[in-house]
Amino acid sequence: MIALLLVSHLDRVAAAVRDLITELAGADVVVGTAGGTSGFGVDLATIEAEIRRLSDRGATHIVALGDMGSSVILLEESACGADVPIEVVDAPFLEGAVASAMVLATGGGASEARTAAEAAYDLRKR
Amino acid sequence: MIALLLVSHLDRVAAAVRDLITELAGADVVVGTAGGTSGFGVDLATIEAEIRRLSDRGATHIVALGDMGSSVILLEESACGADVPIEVVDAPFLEGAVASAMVLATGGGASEARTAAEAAYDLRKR
Amino acid sequence: MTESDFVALWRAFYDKVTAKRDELNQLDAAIGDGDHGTNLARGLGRVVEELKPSGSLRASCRMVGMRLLSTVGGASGALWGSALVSASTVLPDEAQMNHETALAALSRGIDQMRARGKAEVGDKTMMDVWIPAVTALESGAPVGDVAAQAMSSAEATRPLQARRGRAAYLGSRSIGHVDPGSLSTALWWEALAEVVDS
Amino acid sequence: MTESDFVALWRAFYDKVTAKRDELNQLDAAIGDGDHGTNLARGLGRVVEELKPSGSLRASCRMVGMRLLSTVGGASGALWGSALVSASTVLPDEAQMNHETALAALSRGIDQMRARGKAEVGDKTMMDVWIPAVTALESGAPVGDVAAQAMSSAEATRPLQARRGRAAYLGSRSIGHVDPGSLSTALWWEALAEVVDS
Ligand SMILES: Nc1ncnc2c1ncn2[C@@H]1O[C@H](COP(=O)(O)OP(=O)(O)O)[C@@H](O)[C@H]1O
Ligand SMILES: Nc1ncnc2c1ncn2[C@@H]1O[C@H](COP(=O)(O)OP(=O)(O)O)[C@@H](O)[C@H]1O
Ligand SMILES: [Mg+2]
Ligand SMILES: [Mg+2]
Ligand SMILES: [Mg+2]
Ligand SMILES: [Mg+2]
Repeated sequence: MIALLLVSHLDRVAAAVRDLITELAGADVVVGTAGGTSGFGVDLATIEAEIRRLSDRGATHIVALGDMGSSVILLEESACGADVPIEVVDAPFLEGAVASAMVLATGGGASEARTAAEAAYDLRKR
Repeated sequence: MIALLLVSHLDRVAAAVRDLITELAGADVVVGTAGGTSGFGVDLATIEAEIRRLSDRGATHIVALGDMGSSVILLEESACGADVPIEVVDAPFLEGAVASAMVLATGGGASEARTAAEAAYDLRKR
Repeated sequence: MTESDFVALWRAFYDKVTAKRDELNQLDAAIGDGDHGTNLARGLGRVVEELKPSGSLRASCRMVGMRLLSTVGGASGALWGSALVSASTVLPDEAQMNHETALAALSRGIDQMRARGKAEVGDKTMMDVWIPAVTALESGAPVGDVAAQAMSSAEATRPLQARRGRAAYLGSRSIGHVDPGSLSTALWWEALAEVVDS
Repeated sequence: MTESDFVALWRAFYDKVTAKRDELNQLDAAIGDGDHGTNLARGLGRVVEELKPSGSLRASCRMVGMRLLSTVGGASGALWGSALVSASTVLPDEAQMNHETALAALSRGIDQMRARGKAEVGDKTMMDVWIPAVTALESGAPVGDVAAQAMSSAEATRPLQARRGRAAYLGSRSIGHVDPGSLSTALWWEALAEVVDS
């Protein structure tokens, strides 16, 4: 199973975007969230714990998005040590999450989800 | 005073992003939120009510972002009838909100905030 | 067209959408979030509940638009609503209009949809149906023919890759499915043809 | 360099950052979120608390990196942490290293910062200080000169427009302010010069 991982500086940002994409793409897409350490921020241990949790839930591949530069950098750092492959994507957070969830919900794979998230930088809302 | 307006399909998405940008840009930037009507969705009346609330709080100009196409379309619709000028921006939601809040917090005007939000489509996170 | 035709049009459209609600939802599930039938049926349900002859086509059309804008209803509802409010401004404050005025209102409506949605023909949105349909009607085609053509235009969105709307996030994965908003737009033209023919 | 120099380096860096915490925060407030001094001081506070000679420069350097990665600390902390963990892999499992090894570690560290942060000279980030400083050291410049040059490089970020990091969102509004991460990096070089000279 391919899971999404959303990392934000404020825990409720990732949680709210998770709820949004669940509305749009359905509850079949598994979404983990991390961040908001000590109120505001991101750290390695919290991300790694959520990766383990996703892997315990059966994730064999993870597509990961971060809200800001530090989240993306820490995601890449944690991807190095993880025992499940992680696609760290530089994408607009909400739009990339929606795009990759839509791809996963319609049967796409991790690299297609990654491409869709990245391509969200080039799409306009209408 | 120039205010930001964040419109999302799930109320907690806009509220969480508001809290994020308040952490980053400080509490001086006034941010309104709307959306999440009947759980999930956006409608004209809710947006118009929030515009009036911002105007009552002293907003003389509003920079507005939507999470998805329907939010942006409804924002444009409500901008037509509003008695305060509204810059409806097609921008990545979180990144555009961060960018425009940073511009407002450092003394920029509404059109500069708009440009910064739009330009967030062209910037990468690191 | 009289105001009672106008009321009948929305009633017929509502009936068609309700009958195809599941199909519209399924089409949307393939390339979107699966709510297009539900969205339209909910909005139109509110419309048919409230729409009564008021003596003014302008007021009625505006009411339909406002109702769609204020019933939670996705990108399609926002575009329909915006177009109808805009179209209403060229309608007479009377219970009757001629063919020319109806054409002017349609043209005004799709201009507004284009301005708001920024989609053109080929982007795999309902504009793929609206634009050629209005063009055909303007060049004198009978409404029944236009409705049949609208259904073909909807079907012709199948091989396209979406470039506007949330389906665009799917990239090439959007290919091979009919656009739901295009199908519902074709249903509107079918409803119009039925009302005008009868 | 001995392990006690290494410990002294981080202690001296911590002292300098603490002394300039407000200035670093103010620089960051102008083009970012105003937390750079606080972030670094917090992370380095944890580092100096824990950093004791362990007999292994590799282990010590890795510990410093891991501490910075796990202390909530912005883009700068993540990049410093990642660079130090990476640099540690070329350090000896001993309490001493020669100049060549130190250079290799520095070079490894900035390669990692570049890979993670994707910034180059001119983007108005700390790479504007790191890259020319390591190049100067590699071509034989004395550490004191490199530290002085690092401070000039930091000052030289003032007229630049940020192209990486969150300051880039400000566009031309980022012009006219020194990059905070560049100043703190220059402080690290000053600390190194003091430790090496003494
Ligand atoms: N920018 C746009 N311009 C024109 N039509 C659009 C646009 N975006 C979406 N649509 C139409 O709206 C339909 C989807 O409507 P719906 O499912 O009700 O809304 P949502 O996509 O918000 O869930 C699409 O099939 C498409 O025809
Ligand atoms: N992509 C990057 N590459 C190199 N350095 C960066 C990058 N992004 C940010 N920085 C550095 O980090 C500094 C900001 O650090 P800090 O304020 O602690 O983190 P944050 O920006 O997350 O609040 C900037 O002044 C810049 O020198
Ligand atoms: Mg839909
Ligand atoms: Mg929807
Ligand atoms: Mg900062
Ligand atoms: Mg910060």
